[in-house]
Amino acid sequence: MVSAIVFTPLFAALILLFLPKDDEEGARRLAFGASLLTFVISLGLLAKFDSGTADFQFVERLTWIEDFRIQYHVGVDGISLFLVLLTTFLMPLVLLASWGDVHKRVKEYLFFFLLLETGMVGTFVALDLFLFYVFWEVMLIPMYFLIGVWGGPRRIYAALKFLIYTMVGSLLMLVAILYLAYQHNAQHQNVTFDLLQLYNLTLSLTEQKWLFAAFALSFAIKVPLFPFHTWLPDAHVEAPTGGSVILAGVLLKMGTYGFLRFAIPLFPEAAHAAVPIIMALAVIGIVYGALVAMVQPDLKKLVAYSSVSHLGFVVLGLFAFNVQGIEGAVYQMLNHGLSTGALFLLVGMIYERRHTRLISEYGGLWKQVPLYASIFLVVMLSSIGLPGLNGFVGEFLILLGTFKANPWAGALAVSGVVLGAVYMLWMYQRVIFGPIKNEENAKLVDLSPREVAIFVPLLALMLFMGLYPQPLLTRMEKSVEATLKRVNVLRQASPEQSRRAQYERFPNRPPLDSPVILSSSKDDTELKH
Amino acid sequence: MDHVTFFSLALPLIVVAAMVILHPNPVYSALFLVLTLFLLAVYFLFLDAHMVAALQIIVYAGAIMVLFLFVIMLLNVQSNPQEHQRKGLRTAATIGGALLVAELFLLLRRAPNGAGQSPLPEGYGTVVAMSERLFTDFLLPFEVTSVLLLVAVVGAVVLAKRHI
Amino acid sequence: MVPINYHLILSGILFTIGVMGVLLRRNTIIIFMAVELMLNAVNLSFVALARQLGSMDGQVIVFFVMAVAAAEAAVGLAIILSVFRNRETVNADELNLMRW
Amino acid sequence: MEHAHAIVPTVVHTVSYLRFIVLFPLLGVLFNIFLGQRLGRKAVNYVAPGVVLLSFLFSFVAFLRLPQDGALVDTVWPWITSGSFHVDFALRVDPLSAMMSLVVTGVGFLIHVYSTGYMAHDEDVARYFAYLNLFTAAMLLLVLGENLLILFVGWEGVGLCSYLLIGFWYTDDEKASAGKKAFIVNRIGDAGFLLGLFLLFWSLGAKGVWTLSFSEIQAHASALSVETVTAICLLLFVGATGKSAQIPLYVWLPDAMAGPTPVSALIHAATMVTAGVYMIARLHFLYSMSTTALAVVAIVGAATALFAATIAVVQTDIKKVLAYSTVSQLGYMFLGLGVGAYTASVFHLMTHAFFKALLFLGAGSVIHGMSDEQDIRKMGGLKNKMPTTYGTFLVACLAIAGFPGLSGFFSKDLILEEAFVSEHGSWLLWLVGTVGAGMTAFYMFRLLFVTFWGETRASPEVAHHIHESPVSMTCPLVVLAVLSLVGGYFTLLHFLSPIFGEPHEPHVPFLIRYDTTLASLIGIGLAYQMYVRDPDMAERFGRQFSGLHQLLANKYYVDELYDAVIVRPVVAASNWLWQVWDTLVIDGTVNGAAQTMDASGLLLRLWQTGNVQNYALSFLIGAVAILGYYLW
Amino acid sequence: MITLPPVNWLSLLPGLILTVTGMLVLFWDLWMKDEERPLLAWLGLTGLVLTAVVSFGLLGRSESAFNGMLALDSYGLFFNLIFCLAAGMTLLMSVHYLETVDIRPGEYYALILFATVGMVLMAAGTDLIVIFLGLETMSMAVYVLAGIWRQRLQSNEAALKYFLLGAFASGFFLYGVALVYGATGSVQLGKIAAHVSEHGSSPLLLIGVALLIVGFGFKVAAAPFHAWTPDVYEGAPTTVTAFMAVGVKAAAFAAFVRVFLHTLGPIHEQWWRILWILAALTMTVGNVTALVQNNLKRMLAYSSIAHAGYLLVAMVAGKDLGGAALMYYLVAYGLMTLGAFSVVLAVGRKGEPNEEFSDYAGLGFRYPALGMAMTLFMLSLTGVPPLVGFTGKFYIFSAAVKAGYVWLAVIGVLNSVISAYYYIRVVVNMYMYEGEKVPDLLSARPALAAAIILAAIGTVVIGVFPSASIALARVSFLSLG
Repeated sequence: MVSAIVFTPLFAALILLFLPKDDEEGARRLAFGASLLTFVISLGLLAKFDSGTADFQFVERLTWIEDFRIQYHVGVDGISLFLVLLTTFLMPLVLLASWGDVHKRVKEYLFFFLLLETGMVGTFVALDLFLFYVFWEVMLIPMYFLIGVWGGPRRIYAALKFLIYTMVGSLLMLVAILYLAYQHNAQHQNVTFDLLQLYNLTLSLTEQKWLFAAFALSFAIKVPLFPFHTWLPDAHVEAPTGGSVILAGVLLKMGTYGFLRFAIPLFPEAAHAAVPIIMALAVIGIVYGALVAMVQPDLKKLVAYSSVSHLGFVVLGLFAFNVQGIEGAVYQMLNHGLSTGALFLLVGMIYERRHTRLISEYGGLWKQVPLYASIFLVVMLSSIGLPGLNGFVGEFLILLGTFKANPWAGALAVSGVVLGAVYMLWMYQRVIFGPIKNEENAKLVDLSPREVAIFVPLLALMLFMGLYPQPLLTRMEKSVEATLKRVNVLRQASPEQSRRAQYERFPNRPPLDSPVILSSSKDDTELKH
Repeated sequence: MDHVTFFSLALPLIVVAAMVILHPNPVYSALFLVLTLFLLAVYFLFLDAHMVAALQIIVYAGAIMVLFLFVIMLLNVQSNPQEHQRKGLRTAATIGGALLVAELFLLLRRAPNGAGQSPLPEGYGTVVAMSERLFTDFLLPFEVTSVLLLVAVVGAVVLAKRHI
Repeated sequence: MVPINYHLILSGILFTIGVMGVLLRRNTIIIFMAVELMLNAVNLSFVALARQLGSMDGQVIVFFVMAVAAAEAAVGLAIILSVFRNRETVNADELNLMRW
Repeated sequence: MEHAHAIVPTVVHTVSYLRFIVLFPLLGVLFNIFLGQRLGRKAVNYVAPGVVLLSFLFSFVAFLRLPQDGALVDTVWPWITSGSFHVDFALRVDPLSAMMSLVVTGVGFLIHVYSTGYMAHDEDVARYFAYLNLFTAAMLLLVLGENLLILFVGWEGVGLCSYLLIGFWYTDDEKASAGKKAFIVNRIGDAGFLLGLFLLFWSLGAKGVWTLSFSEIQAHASALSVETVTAICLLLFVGATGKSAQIPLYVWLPDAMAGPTPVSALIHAATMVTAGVYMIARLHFLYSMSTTALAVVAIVGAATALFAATIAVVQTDIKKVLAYSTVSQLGYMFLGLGVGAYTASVFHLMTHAFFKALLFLGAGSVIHGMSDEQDIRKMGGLKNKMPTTYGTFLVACLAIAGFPGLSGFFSKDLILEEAFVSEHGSWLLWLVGTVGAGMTAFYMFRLLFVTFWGETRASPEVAHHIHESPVSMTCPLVVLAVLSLVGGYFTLLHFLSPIFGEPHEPHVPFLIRYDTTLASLIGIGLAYQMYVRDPDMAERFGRQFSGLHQLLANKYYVDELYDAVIVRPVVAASNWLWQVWDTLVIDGTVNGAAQTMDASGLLLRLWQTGNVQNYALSFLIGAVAILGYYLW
Repeated sequence: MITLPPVNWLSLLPGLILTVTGMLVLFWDLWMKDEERPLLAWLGLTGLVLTAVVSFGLLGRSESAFNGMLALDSYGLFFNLIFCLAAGMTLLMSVHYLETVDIRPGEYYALILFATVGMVLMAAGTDLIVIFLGLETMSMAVYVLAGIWRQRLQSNEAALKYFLLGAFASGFFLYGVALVYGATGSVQLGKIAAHVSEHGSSPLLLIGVALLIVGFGFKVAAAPFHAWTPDVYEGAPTTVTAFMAVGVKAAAFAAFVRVFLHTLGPIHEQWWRILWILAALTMTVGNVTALVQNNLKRMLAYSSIAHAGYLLVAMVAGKDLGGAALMYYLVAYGLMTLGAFSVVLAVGRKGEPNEEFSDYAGLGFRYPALGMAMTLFMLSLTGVPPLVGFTGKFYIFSAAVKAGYVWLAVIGVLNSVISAYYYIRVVVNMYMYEGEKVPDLLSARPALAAAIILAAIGTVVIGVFPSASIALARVSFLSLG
C-alpha cells in the first residue's frame, strides 16, 4: 500500500509524458485524478493503522543494491502517517489550484508536481537511509524546476539558491550516512543502511556530535532554522502558488521530520548536548521570523517569514524531549501545512487577479470579495493559533512541553504568539480592512466555486483538528513515546531522576519529596505509563 | 667504468646537453643534440651495451635527428627575437629545474650503491643476447611496436600530407 | 669502479636539462628536442641499471624507447608542420587561441 | 509527606445539558453566516436574540437545578490527551459560573434585542449578529469552562470577537486599527496567562497531579509552595490585566469604543472585560495562598480605579468617558479581589454589568438620536427630547455613583469596607478607592448634566432630527434600569458561599460605613455646582490648571509613551533586522560564499594561460612537490 | 636458436580484433566512394561490438600470457567494455559529424580503433613496458585525432599542446619506469609486486613511484598536471574530445589502478597521501574553474578534471572498495559524459558549433527529448539520485568513508555542491531562458540520436538498478588478486 502511494504519482507522471502536447485539460485531469487516487489510497493507511504499537506498519522490504545491503524498505508509524496524509491531501488541492495560476507549459508543470509527490511521500516513508537520501534529493529537482520555470522575475536566482543551499546540507548528511553504515560494519560485521538496525549502534559522544551536526545542518537548512533561512523568502516569493504551497506545506516538514526520525534518535546524546544551541536558534527564529515578517511589504514574503517563526516552534517542541513537546511539534507540522498552505493559496488567488503581492496595493477587500476575506480570516486565525482551530493545539502542546524543558525558552517563545498576532492582524487589516484606495481593487471578483472547493476541505480540517485532535494524537502517541524512549534510555539517569520517573508512573501517589520545581524539572523528561 | 672515464664523459655530456637548450640557433641546437647522442653512445659502450650503442648512432643520431634537421630547415625557423622576454617563466623554470635536480641528486644518492655489480652473463649486450630477449619475453611489446609505428605513419600522413 | 649512483645522478642532470629546455625555449621544435634529451637521459638510467642488475631487460627497453621516440618524432613533427602551415609560426607563445 | 488532600467542596453531578447553553449561540452563528444574508433582516432579528434567550433559559434551568453544595459538570468530549496532559472539553456550573452565565445571557439577550434596533440601518446585520452570537458562545465557554484550558479557549474566543466587532465598520481604518490593538494587547496578557497555566500544570504535575480542572486544582493547590503559587498567580494576573483593561494593559479599551455601541455595552462593559475578575475569583484559592499576589492585584486595581477616573473627568466623548469609567470600575473589582473580598468583587461585577450596560445603551440611544454624534460638548438639553433614555441614564448614573439604595452602592461599599478592614487591605487602598468613588460620581454626573441638561448645543440640522429611540432599544433600557435599581438586593453573599466561604460580618468603623454615601454625594454636588449652577467654572478650572488639563485630556500620554517606547522601536528594530541583518549580513554571507567561489574560479582560471610552457611549469611544480614529499 | 614462446591468442583476441578492424578500415577506405564512407563507422562499430562481446564472454578468466606481460583477467576485460563503449559511442556520434567538418573518415576511424588497441593493452598489460607502449599507441593516435581537423586552428593548436605536454609527461613516466626497474630488477608487475611485498620500499622505488604518479597524473588530468585538458578538449573535434574524456581517462586509470592498487598496494602507506592531496586539489580546481566557463565544451573539460578527482578519491580509498568503486564510476562517468557530448553535437550544426551556454537558451521546451536527455546527463554529473552519477559517487564516497578518509569524502561532497552550480546552469539555460537557436533535426541524425538514447537509458537504468554492474565491477576488481 505504501508503495502504491509512492509510485502512483510517478506512474501518472510518466503517462503524462505521452499525452499529446496540447491536451492541457486532459493533462490536468489526469494529474488531478492521480493525486486524488493517491490520497484515497493513503486514507487506507489511516483506516488500517494500528495505534497500539510503536512499530512501523505497512512495511515493505526488498533488496535493492545487494553489495551495500541497501533495501527498499518503507513503512509508516504514527509520525510519518500524518505527514504522508498531509502530502497526499495537499496535492490534489494544489493541482486544483493550478487551473487558475498556470497557463504555460501545463503538462510539464504537472509532471514535475507528480514527481515531487513521489519524492515527498518517499522521504516520509523511507526506512533505509540510502532510500531516504535518494527521495530527499529527488524531491529537490522538481521543486527546482517549479520555481525556476514557473516562478517570478527572480526565479532563477531563487531556484538556484534553494537547490545549492539544500544540497550543501544534504551532501554532508550523505557522508554521515556512510559513516554510520560503515560504523555498523565495524561493530556488527555487516554494512547496513537500515534505520532500525542503525538505531542499535553505539557511538562515542564525539562521533555523535559530528554526525549529529551533519544531519542537523541538513535538516536545519530545510526547516529552515535561523540563520539558515534566507533561501526561504526568496524561494517562496518567486515560486508559483502551487510550489509555495507544497514548499511550505510539505517540504519544510522534511527538516523537522528528519530531526525527529533521524538526527535525534540516532544520536541521542549529541542531541541532548545540542539542546541549548538548537533551542536558542529556534527561539531566535520564532521572534526574528515574526519581527521580520511584520515589516514585509510583500504578502508572500510575510508568509514566508512567518513560516520561519512557526517552524521555530516545531523545532522547539521537538527538542523539549517530552511527549507534549514532540506531539505538539508533529501536530504543528500538520497545522502549518494546512494554514500556511492555505495562506499561500489565498495570496496566489489574489495575485492571479491583481498581479501584485504588495500589501500596499490592497486594502478594503472585504467590501469587494467578502467570501475571500472570510476564508482569509479563518485561515489567519488558524495560523495565529486561535483556540478552536488547529493551530492552537499544536502551539499549546509545544509551549507546554517547552516550558517543562526550559521555562525561559518557553517564556520567550510565548512572545512569538503575541508577535504572530501582530504581523498577521496588521497584514490582514491593511489588505482586507479600510476603504478601497486602489481603483483596481474595486473590480475584483470573488472566489469561484472551484476556488471555494479548494478551501472547503482545508477549513473543515482546520476546525476538526482544532476541536478534536484526539484521533491524531492517539495515533502518534506510541511512536512518539518510542522515540522518546530511545532518546532517554541511553542517558544515564541519576538516582533522583529515576525515582521520579517511577513516581510518575503512579501519578496518584503523593510525591516522595518536594524538589524545587523549576530547577529540577528542567532536564527531567517524563514518560507516560 | 672507472672514475676518470666517467667524468671525462659526463662533463662533456652535460655541457653539450646544456648547449642544446641554450644555443639560440635551432640548427646548432640540433647538432648539439646529435653530439649528445654520440657521447651517450660512447657511454653505452662503456656500460657493455654494444647493441644499444650501435642503435643509438644508427637510429637516433642517424635517422631521427636527420628528420629534425630536415624539418628545421624546411620551416626555416630562425632564432626567435622574443626568446628572452618571459622573465617570470624563466625565473620560475630555473628555480623549478634547480629544485628538481637537487631533489634527484639527494634522492638518487641514497640509492643502493653496490659498485660491484652482479657478474655479467656471457654475451651481455650483444646482438644475440638482445634478440634472444626480444623474441622470447619481449615478443609482445615487440609486436605492439608495429601497431605503434603504424599509428605513427598513418598519423604523420594524415597531418602532413598537403592534400589528401 | 664508479658506483651506480653516479650514472643515475648524471642521468638526473641530463633529464633536468631536458626539462629546462622544455620550459625555457619558445621554439616548439627545440622543445621537442629537449623532450628527446629527457628520453635519452632515461635511456642512460636504463642501461646503467641493466648493467648493475646484470640483466638485458634494460637494454631491450631502450630499444623500445627508441622505437617510441621515432614514432613520436614522426607524429610530432607532422603536427608542428600542420600548425606551421596554418599559422606560419612554431613559437609556443603564439599558441594561445584557447585559454582561461 | 505534608501533601494534604484538601476536601473538594463540591459534589460533582454529571449532566449533559450544559452543552446546549453554548451550542445555541453557535447555531446562531452558523445561521447568520450561511443563511442570514439570504433570509433577510427579519429572520436574523428573531434568530440572533432568540438563541441567546434559549441559552439564558438553559442557564436558568441549570441555576435552578444547582445542588446546594455541588456543581454540575458536562463532559462533552476528551479534548487533548498528550502524555500525562489531559484536558476534557467540559463545562461546569456552580454558583459562580451560574451567576456569570445568567448575567452573560441575560444582559446579552437584552443587548441583542437592543441591537436589532440599533443596527436597523446597517446592511451587514447578519455578519454583526454572527459575531455577537459567537461572542456569546465564547463568553459562555469562558465562564462555564470546567478547566483552565477551556476557560482560555473562551478567553481567546471573546478576544477574537472583540477584535471583529470593534473593527466591524472595517472601512474605517481607525476602527480596524482599534480592533487590532485590542487583540494584540490582549494577546500580550494571554502570553502571561499561558505561562501561568504552564507553570501551574507542571508544578502540580511534579506533585503527581496532572490536571487543569478547577476542582482538582483546588483540591491539590495546598501541595504547592507559596513561591510557586505567587509566580502562577502573577502570571495569570498579567492575563487578567490584558483582558480586564488594568494598568498597564488598559490602553485598548478606550480605543475599543470604535465598535458599535451595543458591542461596547456587551463586551467592553458588561461581560468580556470582567473575565479577568472572573478568572481570579475562580482561582481565588490560589490567590489566597499568596499575600504577595493579592497585594499586587489590590494595588493594581486601586491604582487603575483612580487613574482611569482622573482621565474620565475631562473626556468629552461620551463613550470615552464611559470607557474610562469601565476601566475604573474594573479597578474596584480587582481591588476587591486583592483584599480578599471575592464575593464583594463578584457582586460589583454583576451590578456593574447592569448599570454599565445601561449606560452604554443609553449612550447608544443618545448617539443614535444625535445622528452619530459622540461629543458631549455638542449635546445638551436632551432630557426632554429623549425622556426614556434620560430616565434610565439617570438611574444608571446614580447606581454607578454609589447613591445609597441603588445597586452600585451596595457592591462598591462592600469593597471599600473590605479594603479597610480586611487582613489584606490597608487604609491607603481604602482612601484611593474612596477618592475614586467620589470622582466617579463627579464625572458621571458631569456627563449627565452636560448631555441632558441645559441648552442644546447641536447644529440645527442635527437638533432637528433628535428623537427618542425605538421600542426595541428603550425596552432593554428599562429592564436594565430596573436591574440597576434593585440589583443590590440580590443576595449574592450567601449564594456564592459554597465558592468563597461564608461571609463574615466585618466590624467596620463608623466613618467608613458611610464613606460611599459621602463620596457620591460630594461628587454629585460638585458636578452640579460646576456644570449646572456655574457652567463657566469648569472652563476656569481648565484654564487655571491647563497643564493638568492637558495631561488628563491626553490620557497621561500613555498611548504616546507606548508608541515611543515599544511600538516604534520594535518596528524600527524589525526593519533593521530585515534590511540590514537579514539581507546584508545573513544573505550577504550566503551570497558572499557563492561570490567567493566565483572569484576563486576567476582566479584559478588564470592558471589556464593557454601557454603550453606555463602548463609544463605547473607540471614541473607538481613533480617537484611530489618528489619533495618523498625527500621529506 | 630462439624458440618463440607460446602465444596465448585468447588474451590477444580483443586487441587483435580491433587492430584487424582498424586495418580493414584503412584498406577499405582506399577504394571507397566518398558517400559510402559512413559505412566505415559501421565497420568499426562491428569490430567494437565484437570486441565487447568477446570481452564479455571472456569475463571470469584469469590467465597470464606472454611470460607475465599480458593478463587475461576480468579486470582488463571490464575495462575493455568501457573502451568499447567510449569508442563505439564516439563512432555513433561521428557518423554525421564528419559530414559537417573536413575530416577524412578513413584515417579517423582507423585511429580511433588503434587508440582503442592501445587502451586495451594498457588495461591488460602486466608489464610496465607493455603499458608504456599501449599508452604511447593510444596517445599517438589521439594526438593525431586532436589535430585531425587540419583547417581548424584550434584543432592544430590542441594537437600541438597535447603532443608537447604528452611527450614531456611520457619522459617522466619512463623515468619512473626506469627507477622502478632499478629498484626491483624488473618491469613486470608480478615481479615488482613480489619484490615490494618482500622488501618493502626503497628510495629508488619511491622516486620511481613519484614519477609514475606524475606520468599517470598527466593522462588522467589530475591537478596540477591537468592544465592541458581544457585547451585540448576545447580545440579537438567534439567527438574526439568525448573519446578523450572517457576513453583515454579510463585507460589511464586502468593502468594506474593496476599498478598502484595491485602492484604497489603493499606500500599504499607510502603514496596515499600524495593521491589524497591530488584528489582534493583536482576536484576543487576542476569544479571551481568550471564555475566561470561560458563554453560548454570547456566546461565539460573542467568537469572531466573534477571527475578525475573523484576517481582519485577511490584510488586513495584503496583496495577494499575503492577499486571497484572506481570501475563503476568510470562506467557512470562514461555514460553521462558521452551523453553530454552527444547533446553538444546535436545542438551544433555545420559551421555553427553552438557550444556557448547561451546557445542552449530555451532548447529544453522546444526540443523536449533533447532537453530531457541533457537534463538527465547534467543532473547525473551533479550526482543527483537515482541517476548513475549519484550511485557512482555514493560508491566512491562509501569506499572513502569505509577506509577512514572521511574528510576526503567531505571535500568530495562539497565539491559536488559547487559542481551543481555549473551543471545546473545548462539546465537553467535550456528551461528558464528564451532563445531561438535551431539545431539540425535529430531525426536526420539517427546514429547520434541512438548515442543519446543509449546514454540516457544507461544513465537511468544503471543508476536505479546498479546491483548487477556493481557486482560485476567488484568481481572484476577482485580478479586483480
